[in-house]
Amino acid sequence: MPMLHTVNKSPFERGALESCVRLAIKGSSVLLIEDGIYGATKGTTASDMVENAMKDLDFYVLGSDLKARGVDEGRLIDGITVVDYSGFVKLAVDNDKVQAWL
Amino acid sequence: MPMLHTVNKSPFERGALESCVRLAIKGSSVLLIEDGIYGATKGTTASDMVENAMKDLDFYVLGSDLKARGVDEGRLIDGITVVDYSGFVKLAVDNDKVQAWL
Amino acid sequence: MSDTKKFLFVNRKAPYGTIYAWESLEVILISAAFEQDVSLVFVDDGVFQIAKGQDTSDLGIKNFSPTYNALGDYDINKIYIEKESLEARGLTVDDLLKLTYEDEDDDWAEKDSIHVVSSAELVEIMDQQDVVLSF
Amino acid sequence: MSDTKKFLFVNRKAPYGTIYAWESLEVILISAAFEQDVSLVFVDDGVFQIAKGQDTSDLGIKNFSPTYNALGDYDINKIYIEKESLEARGLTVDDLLKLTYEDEDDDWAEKDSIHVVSSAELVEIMDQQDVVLSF
Amino acid sequence: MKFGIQINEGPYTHEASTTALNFVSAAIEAGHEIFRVFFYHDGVNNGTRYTTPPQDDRNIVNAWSELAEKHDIDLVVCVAAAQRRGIVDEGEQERNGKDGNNIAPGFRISGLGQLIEAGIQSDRLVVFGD
Amino acid sequence: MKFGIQINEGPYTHEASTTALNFVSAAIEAGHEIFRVFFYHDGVNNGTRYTTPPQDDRNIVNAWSELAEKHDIDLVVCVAAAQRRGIVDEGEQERNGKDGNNIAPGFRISGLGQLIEAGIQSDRLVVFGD
Repeated sequence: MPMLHTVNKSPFERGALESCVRLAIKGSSVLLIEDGIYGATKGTTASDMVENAMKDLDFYVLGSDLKARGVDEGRLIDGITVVDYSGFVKLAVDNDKVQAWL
Repeated sequence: MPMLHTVNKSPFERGALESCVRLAIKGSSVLLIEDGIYGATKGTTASDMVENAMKDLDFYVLGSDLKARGVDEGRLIDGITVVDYSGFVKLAVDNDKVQAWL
Repeated sequence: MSDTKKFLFVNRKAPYGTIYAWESLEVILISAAFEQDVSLVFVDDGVFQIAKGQDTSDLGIKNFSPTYNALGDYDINKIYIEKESLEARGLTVDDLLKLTYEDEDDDWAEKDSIHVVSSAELVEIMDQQDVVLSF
Repeated sequence: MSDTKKFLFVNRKAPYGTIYAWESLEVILISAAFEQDVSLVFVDDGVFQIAKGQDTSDLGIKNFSPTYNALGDYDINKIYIEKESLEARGLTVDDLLKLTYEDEDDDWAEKDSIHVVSSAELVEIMDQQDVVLSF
Repeated sequence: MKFGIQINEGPYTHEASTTALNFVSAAIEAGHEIFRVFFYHDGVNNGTRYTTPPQDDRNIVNAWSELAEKHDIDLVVCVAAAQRRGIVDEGEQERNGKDGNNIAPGFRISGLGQLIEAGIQSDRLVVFGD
Repeated sequence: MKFGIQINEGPYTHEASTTALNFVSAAIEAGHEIFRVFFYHDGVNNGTRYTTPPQDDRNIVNAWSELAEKHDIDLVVCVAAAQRRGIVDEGEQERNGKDGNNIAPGFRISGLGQLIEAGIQSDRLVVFGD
């Protein structure tokens, strides 16, 4: 059953993204929000983990949280989709359930 | 100047202990409190980091936080000293300053 | 039973440092009254919640770990612990509370509620749920 | 000046996800009124606090990053950024706000407040302080 | 589609409540229904009318109250969590012998069962927290 | 020796306030002086008399009030942090047009300068938080 995972923690300080990637079933979607958006950027100590996970999972990132933190979309890992809040709602609708990795 | 560092975060979920160890000057004391006490146990993915750091830093752990979490003192890394709250106060007095790794 | 859903409570935080573990347990106990299909997962630092031998008398904080023993009486007996989380923390199942229930379909035999599972097995278990609450 | 102490503010958390960064800045600004010797450190996710180009208009949260520009006017110009923290996050000093002050001892020349230092250098700087506040 | 929302952190301290507000607004705009917003843990601190945020910042408590009134949304503050944190309505004031109350308009205090019910009755439960 | 104490998290939610209480008690017992306890961030939530913790748990707010009375300790709640989180004394009630207040006995609301002063005047500043 398709599932939406939300991650709102920085991958540099907390283990939430790593746990999400370890325990999300193949074909799931992962939406990075709040401080979680730093996980979407390339050239970091967390990028390899995310790029590897993208073989099995679809990654999204909340645009308004990127913009708030001054992260230019040009710095995102290729293949991560930027969504707005209505895109967040659509992801929640299109998946059967939502798990927040708090 | 001798300094007391307090760490109250689990080393499995947060980066606080790692940063403390990286940035504490040789000869400092590190007191593990609250969820930080898990960093004092042996045989974990964080033990090597702590054992290495013990070459340059003195490690202490708050006994009441160990006991609350059911961690037997037999599971502690050799050389880590268990203190009570009055020992915590004494460490704060004996060092010139205290830094909390929040 | 059209109103029965599969509820999963995911516990990822250590006890006492923050209140999430305790307030999670309060939700779990309430959920028992709603006759839903309830499962618990303890993963990452959440495995510390069910460590045995907890004694909070020096702190003055209430020791809520005995309450986990009541889960079996509330028909909450699907408790999954991630093996990899235990290993990373130097723990084995012997370091945990022994949680059991009496199986009414098997002449009230006492059975273990705790199931230590691999990450791969946990992925499948989490996939089967309808509602996921995280603490 | 017997009442002058070396105050160090250590910032380790990302902005907006939690309020610590903002409320830290409020303390830092107040400290300027007390004529102490103030230094700031941005380490770990704290380096994100002074990222340039922050725009919170979609969130409705106040964008407090322009306030860092005022620090120079308050004689707060010892701002240390850990090089290793920047590198781990794929950042360089060009991704940060340009914070400056006018040096009254050098004919009010405009100088950089930000100093990118190694972990080893930061260890020495932190060792020299009298009071450490962490956010 | 029917959404249940759980909020675990206080306003200002954590972005969770702001994210939830923006999510709920977008869901309503897309024609969905909000079955209930349940405030748990420090989330109960969203429900006090005693806050006075800086004038140049958003007022999150008022935003919830206004959204609730406009779209008839059920804002439920968990009673057990509220007692620990000092969020009080008239009933709690009387029950616990307090000399006042601080609940904000549009919020009501009720039990944890309301969260489980939201999980049962909603098509999706979405949790915002730390 | 003179200690300044900073507490950044609310009671119950986080262990920080409990740890600080135990530290302060031990410091007093060892003959030290507590110059001030400064409540910042969510720490201001330690200062509300509206809490009603479960009967089988500790009452942290009362413990601070009693300790303050017994040993004449200065408990200061940061005004800016308190406004965001809804902690109100009589002065703040009037200033912000609130219909009540919830400050607990022994606490007072004041500015951030009190924290810096604690850093200057104390021999050690010890911070408890998250």
